[in-house]
Amino acid sequence: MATHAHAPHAHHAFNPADPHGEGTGHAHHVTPAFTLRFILAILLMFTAMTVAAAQVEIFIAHTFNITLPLWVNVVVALSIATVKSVLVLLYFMHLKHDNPINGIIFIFTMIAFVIFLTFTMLDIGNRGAVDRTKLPAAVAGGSGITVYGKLPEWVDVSSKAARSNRPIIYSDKPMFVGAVDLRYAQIEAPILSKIQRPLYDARLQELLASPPDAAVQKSKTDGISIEDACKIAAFNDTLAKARDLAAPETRRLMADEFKYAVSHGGLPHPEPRKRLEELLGPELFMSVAEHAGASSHDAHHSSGTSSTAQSSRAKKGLTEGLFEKSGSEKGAHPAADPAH
Amino acid sequence: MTTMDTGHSNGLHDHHDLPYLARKGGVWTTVKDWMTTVDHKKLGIMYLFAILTLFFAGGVAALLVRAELFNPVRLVEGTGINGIPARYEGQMLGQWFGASPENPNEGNLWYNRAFTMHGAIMVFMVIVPGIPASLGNFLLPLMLGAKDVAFPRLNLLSWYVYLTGSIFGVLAILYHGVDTGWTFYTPYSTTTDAGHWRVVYMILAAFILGFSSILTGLNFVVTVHKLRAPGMGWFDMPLFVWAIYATAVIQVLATPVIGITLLLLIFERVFRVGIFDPALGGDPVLYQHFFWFYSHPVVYVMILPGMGVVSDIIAVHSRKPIFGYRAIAFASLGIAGVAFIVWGHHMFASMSEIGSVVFSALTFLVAIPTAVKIFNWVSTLYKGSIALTTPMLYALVFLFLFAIGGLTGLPLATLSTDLHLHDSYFVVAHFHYVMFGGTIIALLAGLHHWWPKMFGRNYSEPAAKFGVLLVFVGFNLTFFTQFFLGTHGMPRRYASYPDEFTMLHQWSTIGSFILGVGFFWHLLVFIHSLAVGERAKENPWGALTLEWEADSPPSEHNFSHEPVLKNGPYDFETTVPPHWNAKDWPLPDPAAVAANRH
Amino acid sequence: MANSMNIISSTLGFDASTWPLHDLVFGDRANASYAHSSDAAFMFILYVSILSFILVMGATVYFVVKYRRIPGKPAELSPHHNSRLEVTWTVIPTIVFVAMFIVGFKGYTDMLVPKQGGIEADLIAAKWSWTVKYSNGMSNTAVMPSNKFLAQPVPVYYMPAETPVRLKMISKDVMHSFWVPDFRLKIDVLPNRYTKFWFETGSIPEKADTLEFDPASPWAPLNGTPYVDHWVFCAEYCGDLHSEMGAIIRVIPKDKFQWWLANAGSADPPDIRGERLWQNNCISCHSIDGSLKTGPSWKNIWGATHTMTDGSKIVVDENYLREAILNPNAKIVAGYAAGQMPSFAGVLNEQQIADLIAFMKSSKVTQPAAEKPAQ
Amino acid sequence: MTTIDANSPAHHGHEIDPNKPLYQQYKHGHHFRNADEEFDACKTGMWLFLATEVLLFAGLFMAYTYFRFKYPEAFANGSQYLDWRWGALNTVILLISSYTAAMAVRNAQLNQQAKLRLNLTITIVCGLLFIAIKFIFEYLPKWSQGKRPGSLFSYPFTHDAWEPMWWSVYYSATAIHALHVVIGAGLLAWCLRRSLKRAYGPTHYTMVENSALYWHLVDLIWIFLFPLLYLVH
Repeated sequence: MATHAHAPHAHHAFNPADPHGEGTGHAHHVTPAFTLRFILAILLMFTAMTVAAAQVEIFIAHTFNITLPLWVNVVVALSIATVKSVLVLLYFMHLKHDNPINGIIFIFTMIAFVIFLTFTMLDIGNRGAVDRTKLPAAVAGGSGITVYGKLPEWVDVSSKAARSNRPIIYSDKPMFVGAVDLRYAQIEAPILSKIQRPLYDARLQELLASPPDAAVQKSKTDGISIEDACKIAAFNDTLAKARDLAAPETRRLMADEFKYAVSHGGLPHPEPRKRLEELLGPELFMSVAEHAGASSHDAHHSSGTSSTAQSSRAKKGLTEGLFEKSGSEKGAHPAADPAH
Repeated sequence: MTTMDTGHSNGLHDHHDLPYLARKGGVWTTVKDWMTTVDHKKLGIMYLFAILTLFFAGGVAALLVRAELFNPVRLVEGTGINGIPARYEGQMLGQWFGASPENPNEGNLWYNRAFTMHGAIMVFMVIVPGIPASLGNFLLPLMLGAKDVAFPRLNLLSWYVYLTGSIFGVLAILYHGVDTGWTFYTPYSTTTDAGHWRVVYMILAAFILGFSSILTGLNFVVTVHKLRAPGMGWFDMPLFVWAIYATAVIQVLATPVIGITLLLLIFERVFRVGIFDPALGGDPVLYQHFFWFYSHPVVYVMILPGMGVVSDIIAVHSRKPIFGYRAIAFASLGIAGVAFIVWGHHMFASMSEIGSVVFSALTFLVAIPTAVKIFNWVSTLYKGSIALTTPMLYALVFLFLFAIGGLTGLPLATLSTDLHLHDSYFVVAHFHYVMFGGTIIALLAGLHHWWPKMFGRNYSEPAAKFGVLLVFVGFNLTFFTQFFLGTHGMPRRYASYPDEFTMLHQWSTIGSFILGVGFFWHLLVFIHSLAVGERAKENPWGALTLEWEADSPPSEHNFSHEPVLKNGPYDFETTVPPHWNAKDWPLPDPAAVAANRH
Repeated sequence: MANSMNIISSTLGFDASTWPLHDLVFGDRANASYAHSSDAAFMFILYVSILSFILVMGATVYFVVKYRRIPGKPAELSPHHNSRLEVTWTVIPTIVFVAMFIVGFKGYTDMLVPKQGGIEADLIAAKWSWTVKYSNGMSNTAVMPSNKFLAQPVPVYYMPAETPVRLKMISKDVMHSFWVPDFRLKIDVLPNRYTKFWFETGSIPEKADTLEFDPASPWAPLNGTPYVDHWVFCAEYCGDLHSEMGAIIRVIPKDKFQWWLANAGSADPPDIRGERLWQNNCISCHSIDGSLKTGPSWKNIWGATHTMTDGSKIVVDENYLREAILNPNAKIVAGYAAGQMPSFAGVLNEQQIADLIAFMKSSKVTQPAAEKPAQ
Repeated sequence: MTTIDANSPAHHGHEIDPNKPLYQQYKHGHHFRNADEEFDACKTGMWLFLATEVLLFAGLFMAYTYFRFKYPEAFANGSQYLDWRWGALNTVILLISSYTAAMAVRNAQLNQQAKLRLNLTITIVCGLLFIAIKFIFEYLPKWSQGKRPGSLFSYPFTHDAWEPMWWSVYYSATAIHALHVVIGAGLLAWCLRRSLKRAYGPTHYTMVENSALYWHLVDLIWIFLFPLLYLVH
């Protein structure tokens, strides 16, 4: 056979131990025991730190009544976690002395991870971001033929506008400005727990009876009806009030439930029961209690038969079920109440 | 390409040098041998048969769908679903499976099951594993000059995982099939068929098949990194290997997400945890993000290996060094990278405005490397010595169909036009041109190209070429009409349609049956070849990549000595193909070649 | 750069309906103002695609024929790569793609931003039908389909011609997608949040079909009205009757639409129509369960005796109620402020006022629903 | 994972010499050039597998992020139902086990067979301890009080309508993590069993290395789950 071929591609000096010049990796680097112990110590220390940070926040919140914004807590906790994980990766998982390809694999994994989170939140964080009432074009419909600033003479906008029956809009406003469609959807049928519902109804009555200036102002700026503005206000007030009611309850429950549950086979504690009864008033409390007792299994999920006719009927049953559960005629949140 | 040793091909002193297809004793021994083999070649062959079988199953479902749409409406007086007197559609499928005035949905229900089965089988069981698991498994180590993939037993495990997944899928079909659509969109998929497990089986099938895909990809990445023949640098690899490598990277990085998605979907159905269920506070659009983060990259899992196959075939059959080797190689990696940031274009109709705009802009990025590849293939033909063999014909068919598929992708990436075309027959036609006209056609091309190597027998060229004709005509008749259906407003997944669409639908159905005949024809050609086909030469096409070095069919351990690379995969100008003499494949004047290089 | 963007964006006003191949691809039913820019974008892409396809395939066929294999003759020599060439065919497509993106983005903003004025309506999707609720509480009608592909009665949405229409859409069960091919727009209808869809109906051509109802039907007055129909499809797979989930947007002249809107749902009993009106107009100020709101509660209002601010007593009857609706500040019930309630003259017609009164007489108001918890 | 680890002398059909410890009899896969290359390949394969595991959990972190963003109240309340002390205890346990796992690899490299067994045992015990705490002191009481995911939720004293979503995320994430702890413990148990036969030593300890890597990943995930579920509020 013709073995004398000119071989432009085979320019590697061939080394049997390392045929690709990739290095066999320093696979057999032995990490000193001291390093491992030291890393463990640091990791435990960081664990203590992150716990302490959270406790400190709770402490100042309850004594000085200073509530830090939510993100502070998140950022602190996550940055500590990141440091810890990097230590584990470098020393426990030997990335520091390993064949670089393994590290590269992990980096690409992290990139994919970050892409997944950021791009998904990019969508979910911007729903209803186009505020239809704030665009200069809105009056005319569509973005029209928007002219930002001055056009050169030779661009004949008007005739094009005439031909395509679209308006000319002279604008310097940005295309996207923040808006609250998603919240309107919630306002139409506010999502409220058994405790929040009466608070909300009461508050809404008050507000509707005499709409506060803030609401009137909001209705003007957002171009919504005063009633909607009141609903938004009532919704926020309710959340705030429910939170205030919740805080002591929750802390108390958190402290009690574990030992009580273990000793009493998981019965809810009578103490918080009493306090909640005072809180809600007897009849509402009764409704809550029996509601909570209700079975959580929906008819359409009990194992049925395989016949298609039956299952299609089951489907209809499900649909109706959703209707019954739907929070309001608008049905913005079918089955809004989770205690079902 | 040539090895250190010479003329080893027929030395049968060691049982390792038997052809891998050779039977070891009786039937039971042979069956046991195949069921427990860790030989990448046998696994590749088993994958191939499983995939082709499932391909025919999915094809039958598709023909049912098309037959239904030929004339879907046979109105019968009866009682409508509201109990009021109404006409109901006793469709063909409905009548087969007992639609009645009391149960008028039946016809549509069976139609929905048919297209769901078609989609689920074709995507999860055929196209995704298609080329990598069958051709990839068989050829990758051979092309790298390795004895096997890096983790042979993992490879076997992956095969059995694939088998398990497919069995679950078949189970779902035996339970009358599911009607969720292959995308399992919530909340429909979590609420339909309430109280029956068949949907869970189907989801489970997809979940398990995902694992098989992960293990295969993992195996291939390590193989390419560690088991290249001595002297084979990254840019001495055949482009098929580059494509498989890019594919494997996507498989490893994207598939786990569908794993967790389907897991949560099963929780959703069984426990109603509510993460995707709006009734409980979840969000169906979140499900779409989860789903498409996998299912868009997986589109490139489907098409990249096809591109690799075509790159190799075009170079071999026009005897030209592939034009712009590095450009094609990097384009593969580029596509693999961009694949992860464009999934949102499946959701323009349900996503936030800003998200849509960003994803639309990013989506166009995919078109650039794709265009580059096409240009490179065409210019490889320039001044070639082109033989219109069956593989080459299929490669050219691929070029034709894939170009249409790619170009029709542009209006789907464009915001304003996509809002009209999304979920219409335009989309159906588009992805069939890419998935079918791309992947399946490339699989056929590769199958015909490497058939002599895999089974050691030749097929009848004229018969195969007739098959090409049938497939080409049938395919275009089936799917080109659907572009017009889409732009005129025919929605996807409809069991019936307004009268104005009748003509186009009927042409499409006729085409689909021609297509079916074409594939049946190919099946006959293959069976004929296996039965009475003449023995194949080691290197019928005069190719230079390492797999042609081995015998046809290859011996158990591929090469009796580890081959060492002497020249690149496409140096047709300087190298006489292995197993041939200079007079069979005359070379141009070396001086001119050297001049041409610089 | 900004200026060139400016020029591009301001030259995208094309009406593609007259361009070659347009009718072959889309038919001639394009409607709504943004449909034209969408079509223009598509045709632009189509022309570019056809051109490049011809180039690529032409070259392929030419090479295959010209350089077919001749046994015993090796391939001619040619460069293995050409950086300038490769850069060119990377850059040119990129530029074209950027242009496509801009065109699409422009059309997209047209589709997003609704025109003010016109009418608003709620659209409620459920398996397997679309319901449109108009601002006065009336909802759409349904007719047996003339087109044989629909087996169910198909909903018909009457819309006024040459008017912007804004739909606020929500689904009751699974995901649906509201698609009007003639408008080139589809928006998904989700179960957990509102999505919006707007369009501006076109004018009605001279030789349009005309409505023909059986003279006995309540719609008889509409006979002879010219109309234009647009198909509505559900584009998001939603189950058994997904393909049955069609509807018709029927555009009729404005005045006819006003008549229809006022008389829609006449089939229902008056108190039901009245309840709808109450829900849409009065509920925010008038309860029917006795709870206090801005205005007097309607609980047991029929035949009750109200004391006015001036001390006079009035028995609630049709005339008092009609006056209270049309001229609310003439008489103010004691304990309530004047000037709170707007006049509904011109908002509610006589028929609707009668319906409201019928509702006030009905058992719903005289024996109201369960008490709310004490507040 | 045993399939990634190519160690079974029988597989390569060559006789076992009782005088030599098992790890010295190990012959690397016939398709690799030398044991080093095989070890490297197996490790890279393991890292790729870990990549898939990370992205598997990416979905759960995504769900957490989204629903925390959507229902901040519910998540604030929800995390207050959890007792950070159990979380912290479990974190410490996992960190220690991670340390012993790393030590086990070291022992194998240095042929300290007794210590290898000891460290492997400690690691497994820690894993089981983690599971025990999780189920007995966290899942059991919460579940029995009706603090359950989604539609199963029946806790009477909710302060926010969306607390079921919090529990859905909590149970999905921790349960899948717990499953991984069990798998990891299983792998290490396999290592322990083989190490009784002195199967691992300086020249061959692939399985120990890979199992340890897997165990560290489980630890890594928990390092993030702990603050997100227990501390952030």
